[in-house]
Formats: sequence, C-alpha cells, structure tokens
Amino acid sequence: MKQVFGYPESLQTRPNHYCPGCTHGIIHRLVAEAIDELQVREKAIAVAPVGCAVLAYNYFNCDAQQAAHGRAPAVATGIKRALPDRIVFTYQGDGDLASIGMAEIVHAANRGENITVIFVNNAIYGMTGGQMAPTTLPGQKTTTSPYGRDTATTGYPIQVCEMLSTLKAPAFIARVSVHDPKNVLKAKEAIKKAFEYQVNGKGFTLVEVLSTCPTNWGMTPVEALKWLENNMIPAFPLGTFRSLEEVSK
Amino acid sequence: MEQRITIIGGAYGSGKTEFSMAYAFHEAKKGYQVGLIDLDIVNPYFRSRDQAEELAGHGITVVSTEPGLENADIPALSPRIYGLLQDPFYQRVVFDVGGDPVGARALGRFNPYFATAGYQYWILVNPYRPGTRNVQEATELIAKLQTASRLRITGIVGNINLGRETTPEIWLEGLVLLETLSDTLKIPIVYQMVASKYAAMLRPVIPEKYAVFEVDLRMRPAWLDM
Amino acid sequence: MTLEAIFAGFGGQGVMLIGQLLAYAGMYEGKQVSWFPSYGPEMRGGTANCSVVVSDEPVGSPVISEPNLLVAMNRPSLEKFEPMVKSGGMLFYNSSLIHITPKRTDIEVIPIPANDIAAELGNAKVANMVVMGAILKKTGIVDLETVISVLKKTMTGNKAKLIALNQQALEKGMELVG
Amino acid sequence: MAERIMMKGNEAFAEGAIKAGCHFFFGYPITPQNEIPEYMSRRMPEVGGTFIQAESEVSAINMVYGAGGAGARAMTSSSSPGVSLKQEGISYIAAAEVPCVIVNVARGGPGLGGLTPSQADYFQAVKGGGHGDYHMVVFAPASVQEIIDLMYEAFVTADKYRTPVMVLADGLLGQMMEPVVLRDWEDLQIPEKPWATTGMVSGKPQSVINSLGLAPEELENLNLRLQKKYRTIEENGVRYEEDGVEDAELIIVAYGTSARVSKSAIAKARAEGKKVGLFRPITLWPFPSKRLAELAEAGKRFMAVEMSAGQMIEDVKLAVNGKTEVEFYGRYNGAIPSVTEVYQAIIKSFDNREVQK
Amino acid sequence: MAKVTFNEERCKGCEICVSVCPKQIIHMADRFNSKGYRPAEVIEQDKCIGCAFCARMCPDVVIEVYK
Repeated sequence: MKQVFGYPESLQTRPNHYCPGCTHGIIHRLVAEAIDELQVREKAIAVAPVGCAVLAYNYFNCDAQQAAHGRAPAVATGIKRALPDRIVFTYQGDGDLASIGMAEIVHAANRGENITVIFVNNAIYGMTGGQMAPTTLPGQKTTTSPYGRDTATTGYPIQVCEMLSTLKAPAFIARVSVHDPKNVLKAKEAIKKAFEYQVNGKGFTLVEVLSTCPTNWGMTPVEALKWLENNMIPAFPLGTFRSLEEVSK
Repeated sequence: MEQRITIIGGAYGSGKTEFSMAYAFHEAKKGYQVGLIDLDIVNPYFRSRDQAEELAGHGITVVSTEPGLENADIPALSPRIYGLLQDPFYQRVVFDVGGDPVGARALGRFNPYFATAGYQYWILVNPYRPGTRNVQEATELIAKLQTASRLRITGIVGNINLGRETTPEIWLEGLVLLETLSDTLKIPIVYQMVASKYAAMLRPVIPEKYAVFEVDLRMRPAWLDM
Repeated sequence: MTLEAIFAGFGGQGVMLIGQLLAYAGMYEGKQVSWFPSYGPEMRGGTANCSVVVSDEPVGSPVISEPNLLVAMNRPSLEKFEPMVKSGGMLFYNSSLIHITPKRTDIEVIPIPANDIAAELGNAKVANMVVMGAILKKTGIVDLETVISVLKKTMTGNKAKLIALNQQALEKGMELVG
Repeated sequence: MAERIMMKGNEAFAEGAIKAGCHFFFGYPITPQNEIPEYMSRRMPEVGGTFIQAESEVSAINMVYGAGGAGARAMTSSSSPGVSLKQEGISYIAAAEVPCVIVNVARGGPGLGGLTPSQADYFQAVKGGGHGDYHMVVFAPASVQEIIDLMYEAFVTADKYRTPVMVLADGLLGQMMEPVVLRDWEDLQIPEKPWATTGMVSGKPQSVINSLGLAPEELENLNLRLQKKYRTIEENGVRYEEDGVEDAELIIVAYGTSARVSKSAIAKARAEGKKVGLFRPITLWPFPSKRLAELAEAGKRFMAVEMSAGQMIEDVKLAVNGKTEVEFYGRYNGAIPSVTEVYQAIIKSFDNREVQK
Repeated sequence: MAKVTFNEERCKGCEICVSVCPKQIIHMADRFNSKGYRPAEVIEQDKCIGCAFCARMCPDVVIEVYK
C-alpha cells in the first residue's frame, strides 16, 4: 500500500493552537502542500499577521516574519524586493487585510508585487473575541454589532476579490472555500496556482479562502461548515476573478 | 441542583468568575471530581485560569486556553474541554462563561452536549451593576443570553453588593429587585452569594429561605480595597 | 573675508540661481561656502530668497541675520531686507522694477537697472546675471573666470548656447559699476 | 584630495546612504525631505537598488522592516508628522532587532505644523517614540558633510547592534547646500546576518523575525536583552564635539542647526572677551551625559539652545544633576534662532551673573 | 483496498471527519486519548474506499490515507 495522503513537509509537526474544528488548520495544510509540491520550501518566507494566525511562524516550516496589524503586504514587499528569488507569502485574516491593512493590500496588488497572499475570510474578528469585521454579513450579530450588522450605518461586507480585480496589475485572484472535500480540493488548486505564478514571476496573486469560526459563531464545527456554505458563499461568490492565462486567451 | 453540568453566566463584573471558582471548590469539598472550564474569550483580565494552580491544588481540573497561550490574546479553545464534557470521571463540570451574550455565544459550539446530558445555567445578578439595575434591563439580558447560547437559564445567583460600601440596608434594597425579577421570569433564586468579609454583617438580614453562598474573593487583589 | 549675502526677489527672477552660482564659484576657489534657501509658504507665494556664505573660515550659521550684502530684485524684497543689512554693507537693487529709493545711509546702495540692460541684450531672463556681474566687480569675492566655468559645467545640452549671453550680461553688470 | 561637490542636505542623506551600501529605500512624500525620495528614485536604479514610493509612511516603515529582516541595508525618510506614523513600525523593528535607518528631516509641529525647520521631535526620537521600552540610536548631523559621514555610521551601528538608527536633522539642514567630499568607504562590508529570513536554504535552521512575547518571562527576557544592549551602546556609542569648553564659564549645548547658529554667536561673544564654549552632542541617544557631568563638576554653567520649547535641556539637566545652572534659549514656532538672538542671550547670561555677584 | 490511520494524539475531537465520510465509518471513540477526550477513529477499516475526504477536511492533519 502506498501513502496517498500524509503530513506535508512544509508544516511543522507541532500541533496548532486553533480551536477544535477551526478551518485555519485546513488552509495551513493546503499552503504547505502547495509549497511542497512546487519544491520551494527552502526558498519560502512567510509573513504572519496579527490575528488568530499570529503564530503562523510556529506552524510553517520555513523562515518567517511577524508583521504589525495589516502591514503584512508591506513587509512582504520589503522581503521580496530584497530577495527576489525567494517565495514570499502573507497569511492574513479579514480584519488584518480588509480593514486596517486595506491600503497595504491594495497597493501591493496595484504594484504587482510578485508575492502570494492567502486571505482567510471568516466574517468576524476571531482573535479579539468576535467583533464585527469588514466582511461581516448584513444582519450578522457580533460583539460590536449586537443588533446585527446594520448596512445603513456600517456598510456592506467588502468583497476583496472583486475590488482588487478592478486593478490592472494583479496576475491571479480567486475566491475558494473549505466547507467540503470538493471545495478543499479546489482551494488547493487555486493556492498552488497562485504560488506557481509567483515562482514564474508573474506578479501579484491572492487567494481568498472562506473559513469558519465555530467559537465566535457559536456553532459546532460541522454546523459552522454548513453556515459558511449557506450564508457566506452567497455573499462572497466563489470563482477565479483574475488569471493571466485567461487574459492572454 | 444535582445536574452534572453547571454554566455560570451574567453581565460583565457580576461576579461570574468568583462564583464559578467558589462553586467548583464547594463541589470539590463534597467529594466530587470537578472540572472548571474558563470559556472567557472576551476579557483577558480577572480570569480563572490565573488561579488555575490553586484550583489544581484542590483537585479541580481547570481547562482554558491551550498551555502556553494563557497570555496571548487569542481565544483558542482547548480540545480538552471536550474531555471534561465527555469523561464521566468528572462528576461536576462548571463553565465560567465570559462577558455578556457575546461570551455566551461560545457555548453554542458545545450545544449537542448540553442537549443530551442536561445542564443548569445560572446567571449572577448584582442589582447595583449596569445592565441589571431594573427588571426590564435584567429581562433583556436574560433573553439575549438565552438566544446567544441557545440554552435556557435555570437559576439566578444573587450577588447584591456595592463593594466596600455594602450595608445591610443596601443589601435589602437590592433584594427587592432580585425577587421581582425571579417572580416575573419564573426563574428561582438558587443562592445568595456573599463575600466572606461581609457575611457577619449581612447574614442577620438575609431571609432564611435563601441558601447563602459565602465566597472568599480570590480575583480581586487585596490592595484594590485598601 | 566673509561674505554673508541674501538674494531676494520674485520667483522666476533667478535669485536662487545666482546665489547658487556664487556658492559654487566660491567652492571651486577653495573657500568655505553654504547656500540656504528660504522655503515654505512664501516659496509658493511668489517671493523667494536664499542666504549665501562665502568665507575663508568654516561657516557657522548658514542662516544670516545681518547680511553684509543684499540683492533685492523687487520692491517687497527691498522693504523686507533693507533694515537687516549690516552697517557698512552693500545693497544692490533692481532699479528697473523698484521705483523707491533705499533709506539707509550707512551702507553702500547700488542701483542696477537690471531688467533694462537684460532687455537690451535681448533676453529679460539674464537680469539676474547683470546684478551678479556688478557684485563680482564690487566685491571681488570670486573671479569672473570661475563663474564662467561654473556656468559651463551646469549649462549643458540645449542650454549651452545661452552661456555666451550670460557672459555678456555678467560683463555688462561689471561695466556698470566699474 | 577627492573632488568637492555642492550638495543639498537631503541629497546627502540619500547619497550618503547609497555610499554606505543601502540599496533599499522606501518612502512617502512630505516636505521638507522630498529631495530624498526624488534623489533615490533616480539613483537606486543606477546602483541596482530598489526605490518604492509607498502608499503611506506606515507602509514604508514596514517595507523597511521586511527588507531589513531579509538581511538588506534598508532605510526610509520622512518629516515629523510622517515619522509619527512610522512609530508603530519602529517599535516592532526595535523589538524584533532588525537593523535599519530612519531619517527625520523635522519640521514645525505639533499637528500638521509648518514646513519650517524645527527640533521639536527630540523627545520622540530619543525617548523611544512608539510603544514599549526601547531606544533608537539617534545621530544629529550639523553639516552636509556630516550628514554623509553619519549615514555611514548609522548603517554600521544598525548592523552592529541590530537596532533601528535615526538620523535626526531639521528642514534647514535638509534644504541647505554645502560642499562635500564623497568618499568610498574602504571598510564597506555588510556583515553576515545568519538571523535574517533568507530562506532555509541548504539546511539553515528556521529564522523568525518576531516581536511577540506571549509568556511574561519571555517578554521580560527580550526586554532585559534589549536593555543590556542599550547599556552597551551607552558605553561605546556616545559621540560629541566640543569647542572652547576648557576655559569656558558658560557652555552652549546645542545640536544640528542650532549648534551652527550658536557657533557664530559664540565667536561674536568670544571676540568681546566672554568665555563661552560649545558642546555639541552628535549622538542624542545615547546622550553624552558623562562628559556633561564632568564639565558640571568643573563648575561650568550651561545654556541649551534649541529650536523647540526645550526638550534636550531635560537631558542636559539630568546630566548636570543640579550641580550648576542650566539656562535655555529657544525658538519654537518653526523659526530658526538668529545669531544675534543667541549672542544676546549669551550676553544677558553674563550680565545677570555680574548683577548676582 | 484502502486504509486510513489516525494520529489520535493530534486529534481535537471536532468531528468534521465524521460528518464527511461517505461510508460513515468514522466515529468518536468510546475511549479517551492521553489528553482526556474522545478522538475520532475508524471501526470498519475494510469499508474504507480511500477517498481521503476525512483527511482533506481535518484541520489538524491527523489522518493519513493509504491505497
């Protein structure tokens, strides 16, 4: 018998700290698998955000820099410019990327920085205890939208992929989900493609991964996957928003 | 009061954590194996995990954040919470649920356990704290807690006090609200929590029908009351 | 000797440029020099000035509160800086544009019809060079040849053809006070 | 002798950095330092370096953090309000022990302030500036030539101690031109940086650039290590210039532009027989406290001359420790004190002394 | 012929694998792992088709799949 599914080399063996059933763990693994398959682990440099993934440097088996809240794309820019042949990626949550770090992500994308951004969207601030995120759904209750997000005063969930796709420079932008095995496979393909683009020097790549937060959503992990499918996907349609190959076709 | 699972909730600063710890000690003294779960994912200060060592000394198993992350502002829940819920070795499991309806939401992820095993869900009410200063406020809070947790509140623990300004008169005044609340919502008052240092002063005025629960305040540094 | 000069005028009159020219020339002659522009709101408001120190000693303050040489290319500059000039100092003013007479009697006042002479030469832009020529002659702080060599270094490409005109203007200015 | 060329202070910051082996510049426009990014945008491509006009000062400092963490000599420059924005990043950089250089060509404040020169960022520069217990080494040049030389020192110091280094000047120094000699540094070599995040190539162990200290002991250890490093820098890194302090009764303490102005004022007062000297700190942190204490011990009086409401004077007073008098003369509305004003302040100080006697 | 192995010390008991197994052969064990809670396990190994759904969905890389 041959092993068809095992532990990726680019993931350290230490167990992660995420709550049971949190899909951060799946996304970590997909990133590690992509790095393994492209054989770039020794060249990889991760940039960890502020957010639940602040300890990402403890999990990825590669060099890493921990960035201030929202600044990961700027830090990644600095690293990549200093070491253009290395594979540099950020791993950011929705508060980090789409709120405090909106300027950084837009401009890194607009410069076409040859980096890969893994954007984990779970519609809530997990780290600080479940406050409203820029991606919180209309009507969704959080600790800072106790009556449900009111679009009249707090606006609508920011659709990062759609927004960044209005820029000319990005090479690859896709939104995927990890709520079931089929979608996990698709997510893996997108993440791998993004890294592949970087390896080939194609420019800025971003994969938004819809993710769960069972603890702050107040659901069992399995309920949370269902909630993601039923509520988040309609608000954040899955798909590839930008791909250079499609452009050249 | 013979439920295996006891959930302690209430508004910020209502005395949840003090009561949770005291209740855990109380049950441990009865000879039960007690597990105490710190589910306070909201407020990193005054949390029972800080007292974990002392509790452990009394044979109480405390589970909160993963070891090493106690001081991280990451609300990473330990899988060992499942252990306390699942393992019949623990005859009493006490949940200390952090701040308000928001904190109560984290209970949702354990919902199937409560649904099958049963539970008692008590809230601490101090009529001198914002959020529970009148029947209407307190009623709203209870409704929100129930919605967020998807659970029913089964008991009220009175914690009538104004800190070091507490007097028997103040206590009795607070009791009026507490009783009205209990009558209106048809939720029984299960305990009257009293800080040990005020017990001698207050006991004479506390009606006999109430079970008095004396608590040595652990969370509050002594210098705060100097 | 230490020359502490303020060059002032409208933006576009080339006062910054002749200040720099003097500083460069001083440097090439091995002197200690500094050039400091005024900047800030007034830079955009249309008037400009710079301070130039040329000295045999190391330059202390590059900011000059008592210049021993003032170049005023327009009236506001004259009115602003005239009172600051050190007793015994020199004041060059552009009499083509300034129709009042400086009040000071304890300094040497030298009117230069800079714009009129520049117009005669066929290019109003070299009014600043006419004044510069006068300064060279009057102070002897640097040699004309040094100034010309700075011009040759800085005016290259398309601008090279303007060197002769600038030289003419410098010489006219020298003649004027000669 | 190498050729002398005329350079603006701002150009000197830029060229000085390039001569010091800095090939990474990240900045954002703000007056009065715009010539630095402008110069860098021209020069970096010529030397094979990187120039990025970042989307904000915040972003620029974080790019520096990234490039510095990856082992490069990197810098940013800004002016007062922009430097305030960089403080978050500087705190991270100090904690993560990433070497880099930050230039502040200061302008008047607080708030948006004005464009005119100021020394009111002294506290921000020497006391940390951002959150947490940290210091930057702060160099204060007083001439365009010194800007060139100190930019080299700044990068060497940053690498040596793995610390952010600030070069603090004011708008006047940025805007003025003086002749400079551009040297190629003979000993220019960027040290090995095994801690840098350059990838785990050929079995190199994992490098993590990080400022998060979860356990209180871990965080305290980081702080103890930083404090130990700061004591070493205080021991070895102090720089200052003295002129005529030996026979002086009154010593003017001033840095940067105000030192230049004071120098002229002192010359004028000396010509009239007043025994005045100049003490010019070149490093503002570490501050030359020891030397000032010695001079105070010898009975000298002091006068701090600053383009602020009096910030450095606090460090002077700490050093003097009540042994003698410390007077102050300052202009702080974005104005530069004139030679005459400082001269008059000196004369007044001597006159008051006479009256007291 | 396929086989899945569970590294039960890594398992956090989230039950996601249980929910996605098309053959419904993954259960939460009756016993406790060393950390005191019930890990996921497979009881009818022979029914495993090696689809790796469980492994793909596991956030903690508990599961290895052999074919």
